[in-house]
Amino acid sequence: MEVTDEVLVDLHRRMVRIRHFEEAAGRLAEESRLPGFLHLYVGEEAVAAGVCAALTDEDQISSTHRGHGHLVAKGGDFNRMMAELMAKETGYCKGRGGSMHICDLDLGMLGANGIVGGGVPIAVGAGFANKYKGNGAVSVVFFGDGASNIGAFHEAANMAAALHLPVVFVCENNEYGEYTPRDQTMAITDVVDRAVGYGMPGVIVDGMDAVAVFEAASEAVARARAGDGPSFVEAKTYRFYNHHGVQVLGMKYRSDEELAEWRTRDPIDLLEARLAAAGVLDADGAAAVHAEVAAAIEAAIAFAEQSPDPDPSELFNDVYTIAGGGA
Amino acid sequence: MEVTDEVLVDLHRRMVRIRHFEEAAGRLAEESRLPGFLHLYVGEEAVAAGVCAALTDEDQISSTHRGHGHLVAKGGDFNRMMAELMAKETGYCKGRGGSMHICDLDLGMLGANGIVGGGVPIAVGAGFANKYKGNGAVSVVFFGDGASNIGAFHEAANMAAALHLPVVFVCENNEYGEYTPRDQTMAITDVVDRAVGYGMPGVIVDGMDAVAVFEAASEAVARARAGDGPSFVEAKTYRFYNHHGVQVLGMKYRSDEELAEWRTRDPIDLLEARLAAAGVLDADGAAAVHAEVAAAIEAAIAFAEQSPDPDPSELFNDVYTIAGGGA
Amino acid sequence: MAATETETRTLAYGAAFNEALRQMMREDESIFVAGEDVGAAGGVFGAFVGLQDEFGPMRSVDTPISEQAIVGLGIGAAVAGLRPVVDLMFMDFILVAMDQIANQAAKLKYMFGGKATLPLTITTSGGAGLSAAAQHSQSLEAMLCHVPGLKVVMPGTPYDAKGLMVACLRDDNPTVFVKNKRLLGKKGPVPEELYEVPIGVANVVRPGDAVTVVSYGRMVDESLKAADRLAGEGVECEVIDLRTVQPLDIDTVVASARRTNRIVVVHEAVRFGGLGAEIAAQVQEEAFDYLDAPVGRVAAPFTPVPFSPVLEAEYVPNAGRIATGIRQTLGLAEPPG
Amino acid sequence: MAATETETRTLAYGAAFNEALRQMMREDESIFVAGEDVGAAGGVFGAFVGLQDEFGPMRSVDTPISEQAIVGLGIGAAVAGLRPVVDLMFMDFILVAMDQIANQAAKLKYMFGGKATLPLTITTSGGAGLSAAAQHSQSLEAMLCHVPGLKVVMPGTPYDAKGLMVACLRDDNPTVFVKNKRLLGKKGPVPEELYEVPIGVANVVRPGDAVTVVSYGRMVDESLKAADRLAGEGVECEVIDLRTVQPLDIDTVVASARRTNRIVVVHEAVRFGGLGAEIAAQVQEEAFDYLDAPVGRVAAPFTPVPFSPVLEAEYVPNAGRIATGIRQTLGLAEPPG
Ligand SMILES: Cc1ncc(C[n+]2csc(CCOP(=O)(O)OP(=O)(O)O)c2C)c(N)n1
Ligand SMILES: Cc1ncc(C[n+]2csc(CCOP(=O)(O)OP(=O)(O)O)c2C)c(N)n1
Ligand SMILES: [Mg+2]
Ligand SMILES: [Mg+2]
Repeated sequence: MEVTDEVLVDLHRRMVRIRHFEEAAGRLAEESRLPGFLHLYVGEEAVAAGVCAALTDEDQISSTHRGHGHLVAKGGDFNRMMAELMAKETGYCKGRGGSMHICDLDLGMLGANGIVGGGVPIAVGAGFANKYKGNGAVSVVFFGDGASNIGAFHEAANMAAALHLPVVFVCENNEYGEYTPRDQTMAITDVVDRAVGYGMPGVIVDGMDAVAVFEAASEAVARARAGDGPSFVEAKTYRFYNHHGVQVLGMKYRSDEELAEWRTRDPIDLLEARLAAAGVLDADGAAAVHAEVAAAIEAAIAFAEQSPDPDPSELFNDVYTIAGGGA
Repeated sequence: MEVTDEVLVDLHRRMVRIRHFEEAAGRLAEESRLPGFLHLYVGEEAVAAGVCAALTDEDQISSTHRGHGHLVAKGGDFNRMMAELMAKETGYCKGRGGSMHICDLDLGMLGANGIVGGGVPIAVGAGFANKYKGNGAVSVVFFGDGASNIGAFHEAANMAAALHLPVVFVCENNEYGEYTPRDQTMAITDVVDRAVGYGMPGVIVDGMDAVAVFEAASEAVARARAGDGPSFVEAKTYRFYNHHGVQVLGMKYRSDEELAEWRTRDPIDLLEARLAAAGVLDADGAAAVHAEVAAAIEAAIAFAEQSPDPDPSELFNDVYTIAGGGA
Repeated sequence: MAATETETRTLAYGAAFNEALRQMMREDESIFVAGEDVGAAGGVFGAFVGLQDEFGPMRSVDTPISEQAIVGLGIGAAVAGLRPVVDLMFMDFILVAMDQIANQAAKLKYMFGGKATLPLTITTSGGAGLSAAAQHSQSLEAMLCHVPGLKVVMPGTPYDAKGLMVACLRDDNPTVFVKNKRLLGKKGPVPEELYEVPIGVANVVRPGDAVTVVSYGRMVDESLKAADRLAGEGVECEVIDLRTVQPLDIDTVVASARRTNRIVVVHEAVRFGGLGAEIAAQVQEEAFDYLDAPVGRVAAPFTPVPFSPVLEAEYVPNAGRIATGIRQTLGLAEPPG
Repeated sequence: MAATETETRTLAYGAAFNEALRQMMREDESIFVAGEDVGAAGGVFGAFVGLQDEFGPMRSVDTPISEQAIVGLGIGAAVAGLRPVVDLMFMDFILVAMDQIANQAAKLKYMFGGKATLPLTITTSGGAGLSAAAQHSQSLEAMLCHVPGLKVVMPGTPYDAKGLMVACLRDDNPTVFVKNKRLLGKKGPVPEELYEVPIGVANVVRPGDAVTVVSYGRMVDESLKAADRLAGEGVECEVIDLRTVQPLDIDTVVASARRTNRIVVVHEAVRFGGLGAEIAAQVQEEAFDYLDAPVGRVAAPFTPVPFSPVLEAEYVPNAGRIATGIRQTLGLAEPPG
């Protein structure tokens, strides 16, 4: 797709929405207002935004344990997302899934996943369904550098290639799996080197540059839509917060300098500079977007807090689909 | 290692021993004298022979469901092998494992495996132990083209590379997984293309040429011994019999022509021609080897037939190692 | 059913399974099958023969050797609106794909607040008796039955093989259909028309008053043989074929046990932690005051499945050992000889 | 033990586990640990802290995210003569590695005619109660206990965490050591010297005559709390901590049940097919004439583990529900209010 001014503005808005949602979630977690684990996407916004801007509502994505950003980028509703993180009845999963299982099937977001690599075969299955139906839709797999070491990823990537499915593999290479650096867990620097082993084309893109991600993703999606099979996009990125929670400085596994270095390339700052330079959106315009999104977040928090907890009887529902009573 | 006349003669003997063992096993199966499944190695002898000739008794190998050839090449005893295939008490596994679990830990043969890819992580574990002990030993993983599509292979290959272990990955690419041709199950022609994704050096070798396999294996083993990490050898080969059992002609999944074509490159014929040309071993000399091995096979069959079945009480032994009573 | 039997044609268990698939695939375009060698080769046990010829390679898919991705393919396709059938060649291989089966397929709907629907059927072949050794002979249903979200059927007759497969294909939940390898060639009456055997309903295959024998899969035939022997000794066994192991038709079992006051559970799986344990636990709870003897269990010993035919014969329950187990529960001595 | 308790220092459950590993690694050069984040980071639960500093990266190995290869690494290294400890971060992840655990590690020795010895310890963390949802909260021990060749321990106290870990490290078989996530910070008396709590021996943690309550892992504390409440109602419960779930110390359980004539089994795992079923089946067999009531079971309902704290509180058994279950088995009415 062409990088029009509308696209630039759209990319900016998607990133700002992710950033504010994640910052708010982090704050709430610090205040112990969110139960369970929390894996924040701050710093990696350009990847989800750039990829999802290249998709239609009919296209599907499968996500990871770090899934809020993907859902927001795909059009997720703040209220239902925040309510899910707070385990409320009004949440996307009625409070049963939480951060690690958040999803919106209507938007084609097939779910975050608590199992590293667990979502990869599922997205490939959705891709098979798209080919089967000939509906022209594409499915995208988001996965991390660490996830590229697990068997399910390998099997599913090869399956997509063998069956020539309309799937795009997007590796979010943030250089770490939890607290272990990439060079401890693989002997390669670029995860995309694995694409050749599946017979897929692959590219490396600057994961802090939303426009670059958008262009690479658009190309891969176009190829898949055209029936030319799966491809692989590796986005070099970095998470600004800890593996889970928000703590950042004084970590043993990565230096404050490394973090500071990456922070100078904040994907939102980079795009806002470009928008200003191109005269598409000036500082005030950007600030207006932030303000609007911030207000929506506050509203979502209020919505979530006012929402009721699930009724205890909900514990027993939806284990099975009851014939007649639909999904 | 250098290809001396002794090496050539050794390669020939190893292949002849495999061929006669497998032909005999096939005959016995046709006569319903062997219980269970039987996956024959006929046609692929050059791979096991060439690789194992490059190993010492301290080096380990892990095998597949098609494991007789690997055990014979590693020095397996005909009597105990034949007895195991006949499920006798004198067999390598006391009749508890059979063809799919045949092993000789004393020879470093860590076992055939009924699970495709199941043996790959195990050989990598043995490689880790070798590095841990600093004993200079190397472990070799035999696996098929089809096995390269399963998760356990991927995880173990990456693990070996990440931990820089003395392991050699030997892919026996016979172009089929059971009844499904390679091009249906992967979008690549050469499995070695996967090596780059692990950061391993890889080579393709003619799997019908025992000398070529020996040379490639020697190099990979030397690299591993020197502490330079794992590498990947893909041997292009072909099985002359069906996936299991011996039936060959009139198969739906592969043409008689294709089989005939490959049979013109029988690895034993090729090496015998070379031996004769080089004046190392003439027709009579080769015939003598065949005769000697054939006699040993007959003896092994007799040994196995005269051996007792396991005592029914054996059913309950060796589920656990009993403290005091050793393994 | 008894009435129709006489009129209906006989078909082998494997062929009945195949017919259910074919007839349903004709009715429903959203059904496809995928797995190793299921397409062109028709499956290593012939269970999928002819499907690719009739429905083409898109609906009869040969996959790589990738059990996790095979199940995942089914999950994703099901969530996207198809009705996939994915095959895992041997039941032992469910362990290779257990994350996709138990952490993904079984839980998605619940975790998603009810949103996802997974009309997914996983087919596989279990059971011992072919000298296939420890990794190709297991009966692992107890592991699957312990996972909320799954349904598991294990037919013992050609009639049920067809009817239960139809039921699985029509069910909107992840179901696991376990064929027994040694029953594939077994012949029996199978109506030509499409019919359904409801999931979760057991079948009293032999009425009796002295003792209840509960089984499923291939052990039903062995239990019936044992019942014949005991009839010769003047003991009438009531034999129940569970047909479905999750959900369990415990009402039928308990009702029978309350009448006979004695019950024995028979299965191929190892005794410890097998389905017999759950049935015993529920029966002693529901029929405590009716039982004249402890719930008996006849099952495989706590060892891997051995290769040797001699050892395997000792391992797998058979009519003889079942009869012995029944006599023990009845407090009867073994007959002379 | 009771005697030493007073003198000995107190230590947290997780630290006791860590101390067992550290002391054994000092004694035995062939022991190493491998897993995700176990090295430099010391494990996500801190259970492996300090080991890399003391023993170096070769004996405290950070691995890729590859559960199958992690377990396989342990199997191969064990067969080659080392004594590996491999960690699977959450018990839910055993399903990702189930083939290597159940088809390989558990069966190699048997399939090889006794040749292989596998002194392998698989460590993991199970249990619910942290709002970690359906894929990070499971108790899957029943699946492991159904596999011949494995031993499984689930300590409920710091003392047993250290003593059982020592026993696992000294055992020549594949053992699975299941920490309970919610017990990691629990403090208790732990002798500084190296000691072993034998695998397969249960512990009567509270004597009583009215009813036997059998449990393990975190549910032991909840059972003791329930016992306190019932003591207030004049009912003395005998509480048994199994400590090891495979092999099961059924003799201790049966002996107690024969004395109290009533028994309730408590666990976090779902009820259907859980360990309570096997215990109930064995007890009703061994103590049939002694039981005044059916063997009771208090366990999780047949649903995945929910994320919502409100729902999870309903899901996981606690002292209140255990007390209710015990009263039912005793035929007592619930106390007013
Ligand atoms: C099968 C499995 N193994 C381990 C974990 C624990 N875990 C959760 S996130 C994570 C790191 C994932 O790294 P990566 O794929 O690079 O994603 P990132 O967190 O960097 O975004 C690990 C090991 C898990 N959830 N599932
Ligand atoms: C996990 C698993 N899936 C499927 C099988 C069934 N199976 C046995 S051999 C085989 C084909 C293996 O192909 P390849 O790896 O190329 O080895 P080859 O038989 O060609 O030597 C299959 C699918 C198995 N044993 N294990
Ligand atoms: Mg990462
Ligand atoms: Mg092959």
